[in-house]
Amino acid sequence: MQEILSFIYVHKEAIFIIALSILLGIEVISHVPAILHTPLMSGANAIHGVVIIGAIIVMGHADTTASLTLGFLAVVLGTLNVVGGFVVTDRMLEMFKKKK
Amino acid sequence: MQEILSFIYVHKEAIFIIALSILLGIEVISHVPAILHTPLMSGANAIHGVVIIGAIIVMGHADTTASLTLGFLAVVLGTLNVVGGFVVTDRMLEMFKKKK
Amino acid sequence: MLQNIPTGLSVLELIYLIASVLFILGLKKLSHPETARRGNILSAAGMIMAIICTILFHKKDGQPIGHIGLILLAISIGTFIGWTIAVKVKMTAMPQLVSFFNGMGGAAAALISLMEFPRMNPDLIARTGMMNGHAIAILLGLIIGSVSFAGSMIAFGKLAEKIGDPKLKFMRVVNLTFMAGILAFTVFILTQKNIHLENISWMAYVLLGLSLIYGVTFVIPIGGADMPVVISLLNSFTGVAAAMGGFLYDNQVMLTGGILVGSAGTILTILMCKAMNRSLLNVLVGAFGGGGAGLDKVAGNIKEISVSDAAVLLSYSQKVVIVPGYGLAVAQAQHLCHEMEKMLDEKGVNVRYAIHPVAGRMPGHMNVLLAEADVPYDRLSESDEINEDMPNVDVVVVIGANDVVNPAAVDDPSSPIYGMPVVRVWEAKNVIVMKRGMGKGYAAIENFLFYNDNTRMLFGNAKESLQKLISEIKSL
Amino acid sequence: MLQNIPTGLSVLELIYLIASVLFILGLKKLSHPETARRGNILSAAGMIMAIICTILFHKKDGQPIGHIGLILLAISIGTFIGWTIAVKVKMTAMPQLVSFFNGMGGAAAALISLMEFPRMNPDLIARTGMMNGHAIAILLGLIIGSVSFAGSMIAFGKLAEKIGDPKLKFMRVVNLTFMAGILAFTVFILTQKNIHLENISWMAYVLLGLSLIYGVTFVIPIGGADMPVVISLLNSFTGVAAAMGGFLYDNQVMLTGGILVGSAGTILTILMCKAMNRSLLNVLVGAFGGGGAGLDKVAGNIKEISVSDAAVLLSYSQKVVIVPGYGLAVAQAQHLCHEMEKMLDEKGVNVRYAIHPVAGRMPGHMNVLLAEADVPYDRLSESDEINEDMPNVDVVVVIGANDVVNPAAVDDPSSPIYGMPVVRVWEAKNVIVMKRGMGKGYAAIENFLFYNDNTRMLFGNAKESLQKLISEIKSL
Ligand SMILES: NC(=O)c1ccc[n+]([C@@H]2O[C@H](COP(=O)([O-])OP(=O)(O)OC[C@H]3O[C@@H](n4cnc5c(N)ncnc54)[C@H](OP(=O)(O)O)[C@@H]3O)[C@@H](O)[C@H]2O)c1
Ligand SMILES: NC(=O)c1ccc[n+]([C@@H]2O[C@H](COP(=O)([O-])OP(=O)(O)OC[C@H]3O[C@@H](n4cnc5c(N)ncnc54)[C@H](OP(=O)(O)O)[C@@H]3O)[C@@H](O)[C@H]2O)c1
Repeated sequence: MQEILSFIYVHKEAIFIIALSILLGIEVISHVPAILHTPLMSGANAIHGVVIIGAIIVMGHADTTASLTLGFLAVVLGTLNVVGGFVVTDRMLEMFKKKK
Repeated sequence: MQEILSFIYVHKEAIFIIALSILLGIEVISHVPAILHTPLMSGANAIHGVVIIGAIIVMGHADTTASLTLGFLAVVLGTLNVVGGFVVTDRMLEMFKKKK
Repeated sequence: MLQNIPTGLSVLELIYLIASVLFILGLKKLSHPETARRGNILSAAGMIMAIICTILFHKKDGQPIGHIGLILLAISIGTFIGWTIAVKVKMTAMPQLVSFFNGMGGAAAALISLMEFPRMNPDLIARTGMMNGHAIAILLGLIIGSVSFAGSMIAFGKLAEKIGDPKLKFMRVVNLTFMAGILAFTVFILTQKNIHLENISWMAYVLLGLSLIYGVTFVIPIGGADMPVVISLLNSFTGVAAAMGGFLYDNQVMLTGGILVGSAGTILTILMCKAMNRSLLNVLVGAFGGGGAGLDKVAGNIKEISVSDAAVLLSYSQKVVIVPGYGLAVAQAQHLCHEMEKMLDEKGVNVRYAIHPVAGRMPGHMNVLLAEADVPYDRLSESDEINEDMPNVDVVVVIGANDVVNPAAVDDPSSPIYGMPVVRVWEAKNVIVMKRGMGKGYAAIENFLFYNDNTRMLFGNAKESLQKLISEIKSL
Repeated sequence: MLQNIPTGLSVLELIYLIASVLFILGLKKLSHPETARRGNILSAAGMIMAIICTILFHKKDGQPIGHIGLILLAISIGTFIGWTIAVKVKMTAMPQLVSFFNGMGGAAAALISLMEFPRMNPDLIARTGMMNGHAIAILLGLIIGSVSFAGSMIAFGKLAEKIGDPKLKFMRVVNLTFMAGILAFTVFILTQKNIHLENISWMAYVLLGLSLIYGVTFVIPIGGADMPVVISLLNSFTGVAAAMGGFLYDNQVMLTGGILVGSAGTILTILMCKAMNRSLLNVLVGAFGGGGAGLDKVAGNIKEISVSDAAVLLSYSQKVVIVPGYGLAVAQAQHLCHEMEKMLDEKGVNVRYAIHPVAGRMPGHMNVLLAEADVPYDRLSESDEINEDMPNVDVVVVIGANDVVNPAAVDDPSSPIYGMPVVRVWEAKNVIVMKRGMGKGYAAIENFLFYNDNTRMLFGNAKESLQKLISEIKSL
C-alpha cells in the first residue's frame, strides 16, 4: 500500500497525463459513425506506432551486439507499424471520399 | 529564446497537462445547447474557485500578520466563489428540470 | 527515495487526481440538459474533497498547514455569505451574481500572487534574474486575476443597472494604451537581473493598480446587454489566473481545473457570440448593442388590434404559439403570461411557447423566466421545432420580443442579423405583437414584421396589456 | 539549473508536445467523414516530426543517439516493407493487414521491455526491490506487447483464412489458467528484494513465453467473423504497451499517444460491439459467431423467382434499392452489381444502395467494396434514411445479406438480434433475395423475411446470378 502511494506521488504528473489522455480518447471517439470504425481503428493503430521512439532510444544507446540486433529488429517492426498503419488508413479513406 | 526553451524543458509535464486540459475543455463544451450556456458558465465559474486551494496554502504558511490577513481575505473570497458558484448553478438548473 | 514520502502527500495527490477527473466529468454532464444538475454536484464533490484534503495533508518543506482555526473561520464566513446571497437573490438577478462570484475568484488569485511576489526564492533570482517560471506565473496570476476582478465588478454593476452605458468612442484608444503599458511594465519586471526582491516589491503594487484600472476601462464601454458574453470571457480569465497558482505550487488540481475553465470558458464565449450571429471582436469593440427607442423611418402600414378583438381571436383559435422576449422579462409579466396560457388551455386551445435560444439578455433567459412562473416544461419548444409547424399555427403572440422574430434575418442579406436563426412567426396565419411602441430591440434595427399584412400590434407595457387581455378572455 | 539545459532537449520536448496535439487532432478529425483523411495525415506528420527529432536531439545521460546509420537502415527497411505491403494488398484484405501491423507494434513494445529489463538501475533495485515504477512499466509492456503480438498474428491468420475456428469449449478454462499464471508470476517477480538482476533475467523470457502463448489461446477460440472486434481490442492493448515505454523513458509523446490509442481503442471496441447489438464479453466468450449453413426447420412457403421475371420486374420499376451484404463480398460480385445498377439507371430506374453499418464482416465493409467497383458515393444511403422511404420502393434486391434484413430484429423480442437496427426491406412492394440456398447468416438464426408474401428468392452464387440477370436485362 505504502509503495503504491509513494508511486503515485513520484509519478503524479505522468498519472495526470494518463488520466487526461484517457478522457480525451473517450471524448474524441465517442461519436464516430459506424462506417468509420475500420479506418479509425487503422488510424489509431498507426498512432501507437509511436513505440518506435522507444525502439530508437534503445537502439541508439545499445552497447552490446545482442542488444543492437534486438534494437534493430524493434526499429524495423516499429517502422512497419507506423508506415503500414498510415498508408493503409489513407488507402481506406480514399475509398470513402466523394467522387465527382 | 534560450530561456523560453529551458522553461519548456523544466516544466514539460505541466505544459503537457495544460495542453491536454485545453483540448479537453474544448472537446467537452463544444456541443452544449444554447439554453445551457448560462448554467454552464456559472458551473465553470464555480470550478475555477479551485483557486481557494492556493489561498489555503498561502494562509497556512503565512508568517506575518500582514500576510495572514491577506491570506484570510483570499480564503474568504475563494470560498465565496466556490460556494456561491455551485449554489447559484444548482438553483438555475433546478429551474430547468422537468416538472411532472 | 520512494520510502521517504509521507503517506499524506501521496493521498493528497490521489485526491487531486480524483477531483480533477470529477471537474471534467462534471463539466461534461453540465453540457447535457438531463445530466446537468448531477454534473454540478459532481464538481462540487471534487472541490470539497480537494479543500478538505489540502487542509489535512498539505506540506510545504515538511511544514503542515498552520492557522487551521483561522482558515476554517475564513471558510465559514465565505460559505455563510456565499450561500446566503446565492439562495436569496432573485432568479432574474442570476447573471450579475455569477459575475460577482467570478470577481471574487479573480481577486483571490490576485491576492495569492501579491503575497507570493516578495517570497520568491532569492537563490533562483540570483541565478536566473526575474525571467523564470515562478515569476511569470506570479505576474500573470496578478494581472489576469485583477483584470477579472475589476471587470467582473463593472459587469455586475451594469447588469444590476447601477452603471450605465456611456458612449465613449475614445475608450478604445485608452484601452489599447493601458494594455501596452501593462505589457511593457511586465517585460520590464521580468528583465530585471541581480536585484533584491525588497527593492522591487512595489512594482507588484503598481502592476496591480494598472491591471485594476484596465479591468474597468475594458468593460465600461461595452453595452449592458453584452455583459453575458463579457462575464463568460472574464470567467475564463479567472480560470487561467487560478491555473497560474497551480503552476506556482506545483499543484495539479489547480492547474487542470483552472485551465479547463479557461479553455471551456473561451469556447463558451465564442458559442454565445455565435448564437447571436456576432463575432467576439464585434462584441468587445461594440458595433451595436444597448438597443433603445428607434425612429420609425419606414413608411408602412401599422395595423393595431383592440384588446377585445385579440381576446376573441385567441379564444377561438386551435393552435396558438407564444414567443416571449426581452420585453416580457422587463415587464416581469411571466406570471400573467402563464395565466393567460392556462385560460386558453382550458378553452381547448393548444398553446405552446417558442423559445429562441438568445431571446432576452442571457442564454436560457426565457426558460428561467417561465420556469419561475411554473410554466410546464413540455409546453416549451425550441424555435426550430415550432418553425416547421408554423404554417398550421392560427395565432402567434409575440410578447416583448423583437430581434428574434425579425424576418430580415432570413430575407435581407444586408442586415446585421442576417443568418441568425429566428422564429418565423410571419408564416403563421395571424401575428399579434405586444410591445410598448415602435422601440427597437437589442440589435437596434428596423423590424418589417410589424408592417406585414397578417400582423396586428397591441401597444402597451406587456404587463398591463396581458392583464387587460386576461380579463377580456375571462368575460367571453 | 535553467541555463544548463541543452537547446536540443528543449526543442525535442516542444516537438513532442506538438506531435501529441497532432495525434489528438488527427484522431478527432478521423472520426468525421469529411475530415478523416486530413486527420490521418495530421497524425502522420506528428509521427514523422517526433521520429526525426528523437534521432537528432535525444540524449541519455548526456549521450546522443548512436548507431544513426543503422537506425536509418532499419527505418528504411521497415518503410520499404510496410509501404509495399500496404500499397499492394487488396482492399478486401485490409482488416488482416491492420492486424498484422498492430502485431508489429506490439512486438516492438515487447522487445523494448525485454532489453530494458536487465538494464534496470541496480541502485534503485537495492533500495526498493523490484517493486518500483520502472519494473512495473517494463513487465506490463512485455506482457501486453507480447499478448498483442501473438493475438494479432492469430487474428491475421483467421482473417486470411489460414486458421480455422476450432470449437474448443475447454479453452475458456485454459485461458483463465494462463491469465492467472501470468499474474502470479508477475507478482512473484515484483516482490523480489535484494537480488542481482543477472540472476533473474531469465524470468523476463519466461514471462515473454507465457504471454505469447496466452495471446494465442486468447484469440484462437473466437470466431473469425468477430476478428474486427478482437483486432480493435488488441489495438488498444498495443497502445497501452507503447505508453509503458513512455513511462520508462519519461517520454510524454509515447505516453500520450499510447494512452490515447488505449482509451480510444477501448471505446471503439465497445462501439463496434454495440453496432452488432452484442456485449464485448459475449464476443470474447463467443456465444455465437462463425455462421454456417443452417437447417431449415420452418414450415413456410418459399417462393422462387426466375431470372427473366426478375429482370422484367427490375426494368419496369421506378425505385429500386439494393441491399448488399456479406455474400456479395464473398462472391466478389461488386463489379457486376455496379454494372446492373448502371444498366437500370440508363433505363430510367432510380437505383440506390442501402448500406447497413455492420453489413459484411468489418465496419464500412460495403462502402469499401462498392467504392472499389467505382459506385458513385451519392448512390449510397445509410439504412435509416432509406427506411423512411421504404413503402415507396418498388423492388428491393438483397444480395448476399441476411442478418441486416432480418425482421426478427424489429418484431421478435426473444431473438438474439432483437433491437439491432436493420434495413426494413419487407416494407417495400417487392423483395428479391439473392443467395445460394437457405444458409444462415453470421448470427446463425432463422430469417422469416424469406417466407414473406412479397419476397421472392433467386438462388445461386451472387456472381453467377448477377451475370445471368444482367444478360437478361440487356436482352429486354
Ligand atoms: N440571450 C442572450 O444571451 C443575449 C445576450 C446578449 C444579447 N442578446 C440579444 O438580445 C436580443 C434578444 O431579442 P428579443 O427579441 O428577446 O428582444 P429585443 O430584440 O431586445 O426586443 C425587445 C423588445 O421588447 C420591447 N419591450 C421592452 N420593454 C417592454 C415592456 N415593458 N413591455 C412590452 N414590451 C417591451 C421593446 O420594444 P418597445 O420599446 O417598443 O416596447 C423591444 O423592441 C437579440 O438581439 C440577442 O442577440 C441576447
Ligand atoms: N460489419 C462488421 O463490422 C461485422 C463484424 C463482425 C460481425 N458482423 C456481423 O455480420 C453480419 C452481417 O450481416 P450480412 O447481412 O451482411 O451477412 P450475413 O447475415 O452473414 O449473411 C450473409 C449471407 O450471404 C449468403 N452468401 C454467402 N456467400 C454467398 C455467395 N457467394 N453468393 C450469394 N450469397 C452468399 C449466405 O447465405 P447462403 O449460404 O444461403 O448463400 C448468408 O446468409 C451481422 O450479423 C453482423 O452483426 C459484422
